[in-house]
Amino acid sequence: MSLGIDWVTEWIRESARVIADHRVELITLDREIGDGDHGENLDRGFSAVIQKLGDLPEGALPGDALKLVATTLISTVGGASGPLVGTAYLKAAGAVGKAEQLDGAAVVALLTAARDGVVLRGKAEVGDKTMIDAWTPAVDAAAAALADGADEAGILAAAADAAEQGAKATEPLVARKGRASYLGERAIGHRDPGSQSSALILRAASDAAAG
Amino acid sequence: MSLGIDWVTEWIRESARVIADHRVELITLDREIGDGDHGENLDRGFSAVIQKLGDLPEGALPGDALKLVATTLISTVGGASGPLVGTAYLKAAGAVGKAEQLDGAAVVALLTAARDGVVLRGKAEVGDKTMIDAWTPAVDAAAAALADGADEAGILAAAADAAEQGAKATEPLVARKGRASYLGERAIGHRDPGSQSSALILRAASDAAAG
Amino acid sequence: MKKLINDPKNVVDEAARGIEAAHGDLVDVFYDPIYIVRKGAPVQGKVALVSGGGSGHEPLHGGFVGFGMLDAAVPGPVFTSPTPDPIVAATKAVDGGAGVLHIVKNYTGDVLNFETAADLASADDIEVRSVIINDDVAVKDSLYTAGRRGVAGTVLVEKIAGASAERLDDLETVTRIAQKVNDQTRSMGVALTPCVVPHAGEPSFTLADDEIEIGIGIHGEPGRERIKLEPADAIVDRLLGPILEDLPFASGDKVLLFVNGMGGTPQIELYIVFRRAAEVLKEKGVEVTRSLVGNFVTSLEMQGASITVLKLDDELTELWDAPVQTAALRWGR
Amino acid sequence: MKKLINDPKNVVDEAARGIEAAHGDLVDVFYDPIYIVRKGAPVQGKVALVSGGGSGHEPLHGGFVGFGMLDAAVPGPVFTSPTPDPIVAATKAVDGGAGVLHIVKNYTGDVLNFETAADLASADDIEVRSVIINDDVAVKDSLYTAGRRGVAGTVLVEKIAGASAERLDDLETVTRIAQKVNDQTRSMGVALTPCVVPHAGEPSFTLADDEIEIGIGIHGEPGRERIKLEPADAIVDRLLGPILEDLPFASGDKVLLFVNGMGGTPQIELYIVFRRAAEVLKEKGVEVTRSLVGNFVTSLEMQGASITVLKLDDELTELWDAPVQTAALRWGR
Ligand SMILES: Nc1ncnc2c1ncn2[C@@H]1O[C@H](COP(=O)(O)OP(=O)(O)O)[C@@H](O)[C@H]1O
Ligand SMILES: Nc1ncnc2c1ncn2[C@@H]1O[C@H](COP(=O)(O)OP(=O)(O)O)[C@@H](O)[C@H]1O
Ligand SMILES: [Mg+2]
Ligand SMILES: [Mg+2]
Ligand SMILES: [Mg+2]
Ligand SMILES: [Mg+2]
Repeated sequence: MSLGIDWVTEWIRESARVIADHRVELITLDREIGDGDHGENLDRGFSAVIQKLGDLPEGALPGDALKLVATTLISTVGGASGPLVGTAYLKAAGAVGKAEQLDGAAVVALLTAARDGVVLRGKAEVGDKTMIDAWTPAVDAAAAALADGADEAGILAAAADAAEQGAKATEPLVARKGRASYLGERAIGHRDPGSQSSALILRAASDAAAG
Repeated sequence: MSLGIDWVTEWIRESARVIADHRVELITLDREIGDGDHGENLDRGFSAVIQKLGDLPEGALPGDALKLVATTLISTVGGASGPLVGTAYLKAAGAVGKAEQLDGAAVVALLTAARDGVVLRGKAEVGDKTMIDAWTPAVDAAAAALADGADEAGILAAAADAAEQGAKATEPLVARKGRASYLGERAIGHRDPGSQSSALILRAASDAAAG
Repeated sequence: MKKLINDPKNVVDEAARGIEAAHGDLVDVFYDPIYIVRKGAPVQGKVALVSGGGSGHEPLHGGFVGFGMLDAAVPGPVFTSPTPDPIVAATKAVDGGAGVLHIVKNYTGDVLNFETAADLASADDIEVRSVIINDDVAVKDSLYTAGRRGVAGTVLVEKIAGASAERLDDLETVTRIAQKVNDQTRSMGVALTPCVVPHAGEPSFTLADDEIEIGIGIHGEPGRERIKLEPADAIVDRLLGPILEDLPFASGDKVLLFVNGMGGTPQIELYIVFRRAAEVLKEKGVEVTRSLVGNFVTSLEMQGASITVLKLDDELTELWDAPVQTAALRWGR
Repeated sequence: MKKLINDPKNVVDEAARGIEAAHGDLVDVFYDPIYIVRKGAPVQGKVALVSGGGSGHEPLHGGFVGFGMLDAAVPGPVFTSPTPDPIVAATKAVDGGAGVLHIVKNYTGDVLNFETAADLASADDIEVRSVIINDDVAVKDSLYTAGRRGVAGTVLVEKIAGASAERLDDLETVTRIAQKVNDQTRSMGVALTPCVVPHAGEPSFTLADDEIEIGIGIHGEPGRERIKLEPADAIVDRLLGPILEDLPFASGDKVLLFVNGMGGTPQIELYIVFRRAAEVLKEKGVEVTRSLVGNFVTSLEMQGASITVLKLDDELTELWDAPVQTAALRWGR
């Protein structure tokens, strides 16, 4: 029961929905330790993605959809998160290549490539209080679930759970990348908005596989 | 028991004291229907007058002291009230001339000249919601008291009472002169700051004569 | 009250010292009494322009002293007309023998103090004329009030009359031109928030979180009406309506459109206002041939803006375009 | 939130239309994507300067497009870096064959988006160099952060590098000069009040009635410390201390002193700040030979100011003095 284009497009639609629903929450998180635009940025981007989704030709592959998300986010989000999240989808598209169906190993490869894309552009490490703090635990949990014999839905659920925990775990941290790094100690006690949005997007991936 | 230079200097000192004491109240009145500087303006002026009062030579006449107040207010108060109140003292000085002692008629002449000075510069009539609404009733009451045979202290007390009532009576008015005129109906319910300060100054004159 | 000041009593003096430190190439600053004169003044044979009024409207007037504009500016205390003394001193300092024009905003205090100063300067054989600026159409029924107020249009008068003086027009001509600019200029403003006079320490008026004041004066004097917040375009329409009706401006007119910030308004908003104002003028067939956008006649930190429209002709356009070199307005040199 | 806007989503577009209406003599404005280019661009054989970043800092950058300064400005959404698309479009629109310099403020978003844009433009055979502006000394321990931020010093880089390009210096020279200005510039700011991003609708941070934020960033990012309100002179000393130590500036140095308003500060306060800063520099034997005061790099309606000091030499002074003709900075023509 591998995942195909329907899963990818549902993932995208579900991402757009949850980002819109959590727009204000993400803005608030970013206002506390950043500049208050993260929810607006991603909502603008995913709204544009939804607009473009209709352009996908009949028989489009998962990689085509992921690339569409990438280029649309890069050209509409701006800020730090635009290039970072955009690159994540771009590298994810590269990882799935021309595959029509993604098995568990392909899903893990997709997530790993996405995370690596963010690191390539942003050079953040775990503990820097960035979206990487959601992505890296998610990738690790996905790989572990694959090793434990979980199916695609199980892998994505493990990733989403770990991402949520990772986002929560940014709260006590001092930031070393992005705008929040200017706050020093004062960032302590606030959740990183990018880690939170990443957790939402990964939960959307899981929900799309389960639903 | 006519009034001499001691009364004039005590009037000046008492005026400076009450203006300082009511500085915030006058600012507040002016903030409501003007630009919030009336108390500051007069306080600056009367503080300067007090500074200069020591320069008065031994044997100075009432007219000399009034002229000193006039020129000092004109050159330190600014705004609308500076030239208006300054001119009041200038004309008052002219009215008392070289007199050493002022009897009841001279006091009434002094107040009348002062009021006429304000009208000369500001062209306000009673009911325009300006300091004239304190001055004109005060002058009228002073003249009536003189006619009734009151002494100088009685004349000044009548003037002060009438000025206070006049100031209060500005509350229901629409202003036709000064900054408050821009408010139209919205000036209704607020006391004119200049009428209030005039009442304070006239009460100071009375207190100085009584004390 | 949060302000970048030391003692409220020293605000004007310390700002003058800042102006001297920053613009010592353009102006000389005198203290006690305080006034600011153009470097090298008096210019012999040139009509001198003197303006002034309460402080808190910066860059008006000190920022407009220099080549092609004012010869002297006399700042009073915040929102309070200066007394005659510094006006007389400034008038004498810049008189170059061709007479002095006083540019006075129409407020009782300014008018009375400049009047006295003009009398005193005349007594010293300086020929002084005055032009009273009253461009604010927000004041209705001006027969029953102190009359229309002088607001942002003052800058346009100072620039254009300054250019006239700079080309050595005589006092009569400079006065005529200043009067003409005033007569062809109409303004109206809006406040979103009040301002705080330093010595008062509290807002000059209060507005609810969803209220704005249409027709505000530059000292926070209330205006025509207090209404609920509206979109910028609707507000612009409310300001522009009375302006256009008043002159009236007509299809085919060429105008200078000036959107002025009250001090606390983000510049991005001034451009949104300019956009709508230009759009409306275009619809009415009025052609915007010159423009000015920015904080020129402010009310401390007040948020809001005013719109000013000046009907241009060749004479005024040429003088507007002439070189000017001041701290706040500069081109052509 | 009270603002002179229509729909928060249209703020940048509508302001761009206002800029076009007001400054059509200086710039051309393109929409979808939005960017602003110098009238008559590209100038063949001239290095082109492109800058940009989030909106809300006006007049930065659109107000600095014109002769002797920027060839193009790319405004992103409020406080959000533009995406690569408009940067690429602007870069192509102004390339006159001598290469393009990107002037980028050091924020993760700006750096990443300009980086991508530069890659894409290079792929189209346009030679692109970048200078990253990071003049803000408020950020300590920049090894453990995203690095120092680009703040008000950006204007000085744009002006001076713009003059270098205008005299037809080659890309390498223009880049060197831009880098040199950045390297010799230090800034630090203070906020008295927060700003409100239109789409957020609420203040970017909160400060108690008696609190100020020392070391504020231009997007309302917190700074070094939050302290009780102090007199202006004490605040100036807090800002100037880290600036002077950092380069370090030394007795005998000639500098440009720039006091920048954050958007909501009365200009009279900026001069009070300038006065004290000039005083302190004088005490230290540092000579202020050039100055700039005003709202140039703002944070919407934030109240506060920043101080910038640039160490001058003959090369930089000559380029600073060279003619410039933009909406917000103009002299010499
Ligand atoms: N160098 C980086 N690497 C990874 N993530 C980063 C980096 N810098 C910032 N981020 C993420 O970007 C988020 C902020 O995104 P956003 O608010 O949209 O952009 P901006 O900071 O430009 O306003 C942060 O919460 C953080 O998770
Ligand atoms: N034309 C006038 N005639 C008489 N009094 C006037 C006139 N105009 C203004 N005033 C008085 O001046 C007072 C305001 O003085 P003040 O606040 O010191 O000056 P300003 O209005 O210039 O700020 C008013 O309350 C009013 O009583
Ligand atoms: Mg952000
Ligand atoms: Mg007043
Ligand atoms: Mg006043
Ligand atoms: Mg941002």
